[in-house]
Amino acid sequence: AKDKSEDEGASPAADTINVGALFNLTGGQASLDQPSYNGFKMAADEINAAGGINGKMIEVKVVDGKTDQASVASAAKKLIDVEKAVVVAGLSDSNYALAAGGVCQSNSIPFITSGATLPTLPEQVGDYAFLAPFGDNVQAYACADYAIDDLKMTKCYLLIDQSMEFTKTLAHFFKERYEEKGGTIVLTDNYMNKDPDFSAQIDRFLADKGGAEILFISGVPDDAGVVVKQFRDKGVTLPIISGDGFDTPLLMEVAGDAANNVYVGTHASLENTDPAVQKFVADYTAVYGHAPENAFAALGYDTMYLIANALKNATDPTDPAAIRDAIGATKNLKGVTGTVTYEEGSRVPTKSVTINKVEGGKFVFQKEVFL
Amino acid sequence: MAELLKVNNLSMHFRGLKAVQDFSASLAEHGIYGLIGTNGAGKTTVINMLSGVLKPTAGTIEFAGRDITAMRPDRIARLGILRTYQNLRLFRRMTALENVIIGAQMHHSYSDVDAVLTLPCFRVEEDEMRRVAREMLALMGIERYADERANSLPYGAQRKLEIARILAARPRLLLLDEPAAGMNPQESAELVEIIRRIRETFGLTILLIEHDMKVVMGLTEYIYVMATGQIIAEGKPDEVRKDQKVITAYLGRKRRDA
Amino acid sequence: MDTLYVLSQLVNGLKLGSVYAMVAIGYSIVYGILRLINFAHGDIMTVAVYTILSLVTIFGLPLWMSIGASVVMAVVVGLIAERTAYRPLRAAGEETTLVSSLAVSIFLQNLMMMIFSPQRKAFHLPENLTFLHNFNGIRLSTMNIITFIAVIVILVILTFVIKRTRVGMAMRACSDNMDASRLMGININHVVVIAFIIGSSLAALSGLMLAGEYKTIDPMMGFVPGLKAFCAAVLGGIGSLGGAVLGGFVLGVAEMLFAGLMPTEITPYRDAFVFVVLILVLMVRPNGILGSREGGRS
Amino acid sequence: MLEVTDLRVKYDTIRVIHGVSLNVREGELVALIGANGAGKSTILKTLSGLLKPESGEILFNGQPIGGLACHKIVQQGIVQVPEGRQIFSKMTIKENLRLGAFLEVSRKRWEQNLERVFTLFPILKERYHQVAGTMSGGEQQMLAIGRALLSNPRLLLLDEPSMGLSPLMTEQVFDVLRTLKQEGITMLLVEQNAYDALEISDRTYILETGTITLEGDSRRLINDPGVKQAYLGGV
Amino acid sequence: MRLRDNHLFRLIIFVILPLIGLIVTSMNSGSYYSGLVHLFGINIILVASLNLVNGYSGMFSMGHAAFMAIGAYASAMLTLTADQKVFLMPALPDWLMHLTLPFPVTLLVAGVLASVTALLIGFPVLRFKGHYLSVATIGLIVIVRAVLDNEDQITNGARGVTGLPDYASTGIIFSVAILCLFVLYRLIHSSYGRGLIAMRDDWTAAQTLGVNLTTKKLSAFLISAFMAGMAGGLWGHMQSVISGKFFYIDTSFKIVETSIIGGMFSLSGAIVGSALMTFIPELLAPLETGITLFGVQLPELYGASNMILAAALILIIIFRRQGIMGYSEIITDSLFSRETYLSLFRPDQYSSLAKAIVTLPVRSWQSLKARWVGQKHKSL
Ligand SMILES: Nc1ncnc2c1ncn2[C@@H]1O[C@H](COP(=O)(O)OP(=O)(O)OP(=O)(O)O)[C@@H](O)[C@H]1O
Ligand SMILES: Nc1ncnc2c1ncn2[C@@H]1O[C@H](COP(=O)(O)OP(=O)(O)OP(=O)(O)O)[C@@H](O)[C@H]1O
Ligand SMILES: [Mg+2]
Ligand SMILES: [Mg+2]
Repeated sequence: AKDKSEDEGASPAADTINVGALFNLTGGQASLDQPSYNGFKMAADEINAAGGINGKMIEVKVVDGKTDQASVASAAKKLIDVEKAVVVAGLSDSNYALAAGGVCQSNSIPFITSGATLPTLPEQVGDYAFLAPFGDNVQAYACADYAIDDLKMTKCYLLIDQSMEFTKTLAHFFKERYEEKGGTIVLTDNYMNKDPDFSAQIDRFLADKGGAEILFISGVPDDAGVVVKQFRDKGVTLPIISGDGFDTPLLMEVAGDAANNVYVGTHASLENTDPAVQKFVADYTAVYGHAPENAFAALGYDTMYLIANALKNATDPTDPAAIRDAIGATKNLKGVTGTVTYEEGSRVPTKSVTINKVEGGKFVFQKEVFL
Repeated sequence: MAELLKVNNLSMHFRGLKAVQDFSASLAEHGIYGLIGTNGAGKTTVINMLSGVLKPTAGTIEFAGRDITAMRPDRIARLGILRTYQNLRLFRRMTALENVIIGAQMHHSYSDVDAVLTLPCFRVEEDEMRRVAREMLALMGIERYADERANSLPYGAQRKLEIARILAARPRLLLLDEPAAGMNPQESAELVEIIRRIRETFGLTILLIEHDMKVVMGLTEYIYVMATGQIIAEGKPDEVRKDQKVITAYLGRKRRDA
Repeated sequence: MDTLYVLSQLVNGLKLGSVYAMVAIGYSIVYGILRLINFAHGDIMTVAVYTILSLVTIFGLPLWMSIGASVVMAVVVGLIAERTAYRPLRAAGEETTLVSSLAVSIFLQNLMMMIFSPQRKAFHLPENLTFLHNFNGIRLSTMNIITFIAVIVILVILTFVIKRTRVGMAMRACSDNMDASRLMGININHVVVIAFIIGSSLAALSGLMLAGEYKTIDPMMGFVPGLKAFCAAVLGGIGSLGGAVLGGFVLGVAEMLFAGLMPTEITPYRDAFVFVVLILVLMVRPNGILGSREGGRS
Repeated sequence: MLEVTDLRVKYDTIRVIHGVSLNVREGELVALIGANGAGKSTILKTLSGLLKPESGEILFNGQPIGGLACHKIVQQGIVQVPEGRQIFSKMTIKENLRLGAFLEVSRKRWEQNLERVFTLFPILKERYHQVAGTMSGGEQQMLAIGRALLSNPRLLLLDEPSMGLSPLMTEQVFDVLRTLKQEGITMLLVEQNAYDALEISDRTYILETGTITLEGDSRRLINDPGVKQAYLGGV
Repeated sequence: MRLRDNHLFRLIIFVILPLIGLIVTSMNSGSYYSGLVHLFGINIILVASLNLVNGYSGMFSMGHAAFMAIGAYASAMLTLTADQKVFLMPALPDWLMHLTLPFPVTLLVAGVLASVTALLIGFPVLRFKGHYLSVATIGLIVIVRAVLDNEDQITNGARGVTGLPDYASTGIIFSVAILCLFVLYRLIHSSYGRGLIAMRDDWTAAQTLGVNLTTKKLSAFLISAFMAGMAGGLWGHMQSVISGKFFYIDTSFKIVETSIIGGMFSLSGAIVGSALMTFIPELLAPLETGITLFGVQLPELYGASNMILAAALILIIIFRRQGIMGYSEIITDSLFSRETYLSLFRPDQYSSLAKAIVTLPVRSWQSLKARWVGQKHKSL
């Protein structure tokens, strides 16, 4: 009896393509993954409204990973096994993306992480894994280049959130590039995620005689506003630069004017006047009742288009291997967060990095950095 | 009779309070001794020290020629000094039988590996312990409670269970802290019989704390009387009973004891 | 390293410690009586903070009114939890209630997330509370000072209540022996309800202070401080309010001194260090810093 | 004053009191004796509200109190000296006594009562600030009795008050009970020391495995050969 | 006759059904369902071993995840290839770098290392009582996590270790689980376990009956850590990715929670609890992706299943205060007895089983009603 119903289900299924969405919709990661999923779903609706993929509708199958490793792994299995997804996407944290990617790899299903930026992720997981955003190395390099080439500041103070893989990797690459280009890191200090108080670090910074000209803070949204505010409160007016972790309205909401003179290297500028970006912002606001929460919404959105593009170009949109090849062959796909191209053999896209600066309580577009 | 336990000038002080002061006693093998005294005289404290639960402030304890003064309670127990508690201390969530098996298993010889591998020696010994435990329950007349949880037993039965539990551990010296408390005269008369029988069958030495004079006088051969931490009198039951100090401090005049 | 630097780290530690102490004191009021490891305590703080935020930003209520409302809200939530999840289990033992408190915590976290979205939100205190005072280079905000004083004042008041008043006497009696308390004519349910009212109101206040310190709030914000409060209460000695406060301060100061005085290569070990300190302290005093030997004898 | 009709009580699934009826009149001292496990403590616990009756009626001064919350029952003046003492072991003697008078508000009355308890049990005064849990068994028993006296009971339920007390002290406690009786306090006494119980009480109930088997005037029962045989150690 | 006392019923529930389930999943390994079954197996090991400490010995540890972590990293170190290790754990000494052992051996090593950790922490910590011990064990998790996150050269830091080979087959997981259960069962039902329980109920009395508290506590802690270490090894090879984040406080609490729900004082409790906490969340998950109920499309509500689960846990624990299994073991009394198997050939067993099953709803309704009425009566 069971087989029959599956067979019946198969005939409409012929007109749909199941795309697995694996996001941590609850738990600690939800603040990144929910917007991401929203963008992802919105893009799918747009594509379907526009006629789908060669007449076939995309059906987004979502499972909550609950910010829990076991749940993420079993969610990935469920998407592949039960929901019959031909491609799985999602997640904004490398640890979880690695867990999900591993499952997809061993089932030979393409996996695209919409938000994790660990550049070695595809390498670690295998040939079915892709990054939709740029790697941490790229954004860190872009920040280092910008600090030295554009701001002409060669002495830097480095503050690292030690509780996360992302912030540590970012700082690692920043330092690598910065020193390579002749800059010096005068002092390195640490904190832990959600520290309420940075007095110790600030006091140490103030006591330091290295003469830093700029501060690179490798942190995440949780702390962005607080740390900036406290540095400013203690009279540090030097420019501060950071990666996409600081690309959050909280920076201005919490720090207020203190956030001025902060540079953020990120995926996109929502203030970008590019019509595609503005359309995305307007549509998102229309659908969800508020503007995109952060850049991860745009990343989710772009990831769906990346998948759609691959499905269109694949020799057989029901064959995971063909889809994988099609994703790997993506060239110059323009999206909200930049233009995606996978170079031959690389499954991390080359994407430009946007440098924004906070001025008057707003992110102001400075430069698009191509590496 | 050989001397089994020798206590020299034992003292126990709690901060300023001298709960026991210079307690000396000597117990011969196979004797039944009584330890009586006013409330708060320090009797339980003496037993606590003998069983290793409290470390004495001063003094020494010698058991069968060995100094056991600062020994850990479990080692003292293995030497054969076993005790009951005034405020019952049963393993509440175990059945009565299991409580007794805990006592019986003190001298078991199979190792934990034998148990995991379920070797025959494990089976045989387990059965043996069970049998011993049942026997002890029967001896105390509470075998009908064998499979009931210890804390649902009536108070008197719980007292008897405590005795059964330590009997199973093959004691040489029994320290009984008010075993007849909470029993009616009929029952404590039975208890006297049981204790007497126990001593005869197992050849034990017994030190008994008790406020029920019928029990004390009916059972003991030699009595120490304490008040406020010190021994105020000692001797044969008949001597002690007539001792004026004991009467005023402890017995009272109106008693119709045995 | 100059003394001023060390001193300022110490002050930072006290600052952080007073927030921990504030959470811990509310925590241990209930904990002391019921031995309930109330993992939901932190989440009640979250509820209170979101109440303040929504009242201020959506309804434009003045801060002090919203704080009042948040206290009421926290008490209501605390009492509902008590009635539905803790009271039916009162006789069941500590471990069992641990499950229900974890469940309440998960419930509240997810509820908050549904209502307010998982996004972190900025939380602003008025200028006059965040104003920074400079004492010879050591900076403290008005709120820091208020928190510190509040901890001390609340500690003194609660200690008085517990040591000297009838209600306090009843609370201690309940924590010692529930059955005997009932036989003395104490209405245990009342006592527990009062404890929850005090505990939840303090949760609301400490939520405010915590949010003021972090300047952002999110639906999961309460869990870690709740856990730290538990550690502080245990470190200080179970059932002792002064101990809870002291425990909070010890945790805070240990954290900040380690972060401030150690070479940066090992500062990531800060949390580990705090627990090493905690274990060392307990080795010296197995019943907590101010804990008395548990009563009872053989 | 107290009317119990057809009381049944069970623990979980096992019923231990099978329809007990008894009454205590104003000013009376009634004894309840019986072998181990007969259910005496269970009855007292039910009267004071620690246990809920399965069925049956308990009237106190005509008011039903069966199944009421413990503190409501205590408020009406029913006070128990529980089996196993149930002192507050982490609190001092002083606090224990204070808790005994938890419902008694008048300061003067408390002081008077306290004086009396002190004359009865001087050790309590001596050790006023000692933690109760560290007291000896007998001292704890004195504390439990003293604590109950402080609450001005109208009906005092005593569960083996002499347990663990020295002969002299037992004697004194019974003297106290006599005085209390003269003062008009109603008492229900459970005692293993059947002889003393019979001697001091007006009436006695004998309980056997959850049912009352004999009831009557204590003077009469004390000479009853059956009772003698079973409860007085065959004296 | 109560249903759960029926030998045949027990045999079906505890032997035949699980066997069928295992055979089916092992034929189809790598799938979603077999993944869940594997998780279930690992949870059994974790919870049962925690029960030895928390239930039987009366200490209350909340630090099980720390031992898992150590086991997982240890076995990763011994199963990864040298190429992988050069990349992930560059600071490993040479001999370790090139050492690769068969999986069962690495599991044992994982267990041993976890035990060694338990020994180190156990000496100072096991003297603490009650919640003092709980807090100290929470501290252990924090310390272990700090080491894992910061010793980049050996653990690859917070990035974690990836590419653990997929060795955790149904066969090996359940062999380990059954072995652990068996060992625990034997220990608990021998003098060792009785000594533990005695210590739990009253440590003074236990001591004066010859129980050596120090060795008892320490050994229980070590055995439990050993099993948790093995479970950690299995876990790592099942997920293929490990990092400190996954062995943190929430993971530990979940194990504690499962143990209490199932019943800390029972090994079958560990099985029942694990089953519940592994499968129920998966069953609830579809609720939140917006199912269609009676033709109405419900909105997506993330977190709803968590809330329902939380409420369900509270209800369970109210109705079964000592956990679902309480102090009892359903399986053990009869599972190994001849009678159970003989009963297969006795038709009357079938009829009584059928009767029991038929009357099951009625009786459970009655007992439910009794509870509610009883409750009402109490709150009067
Ligand atoms: N841990 C302790 N701390 C302080 N005082 C204690 C402690 N243990 C016992 N005491 C005191 O020591 C004295 C002797 O107590 P002990 O229990 O030995 O008396 P006892 O002779 O057994 O009396 P009883 O017949 O009433 O049981 C008592 O006054 C008691 O208060
Ligand atoms: N908590 C309990 N759970 C189950 N059964 C119990 C419980 N407490 C007592 N019982 C049972 O109830 C019966 C009556 O006990 P109870 O304590 O009332 O007897 P008692 O007459 O006071 O005896 P004693 O003279 O020993 O104090 C006993 O058979 C006992 O086993
Ligand atoms: Mg004594
Ligand atoms: Mg009784």
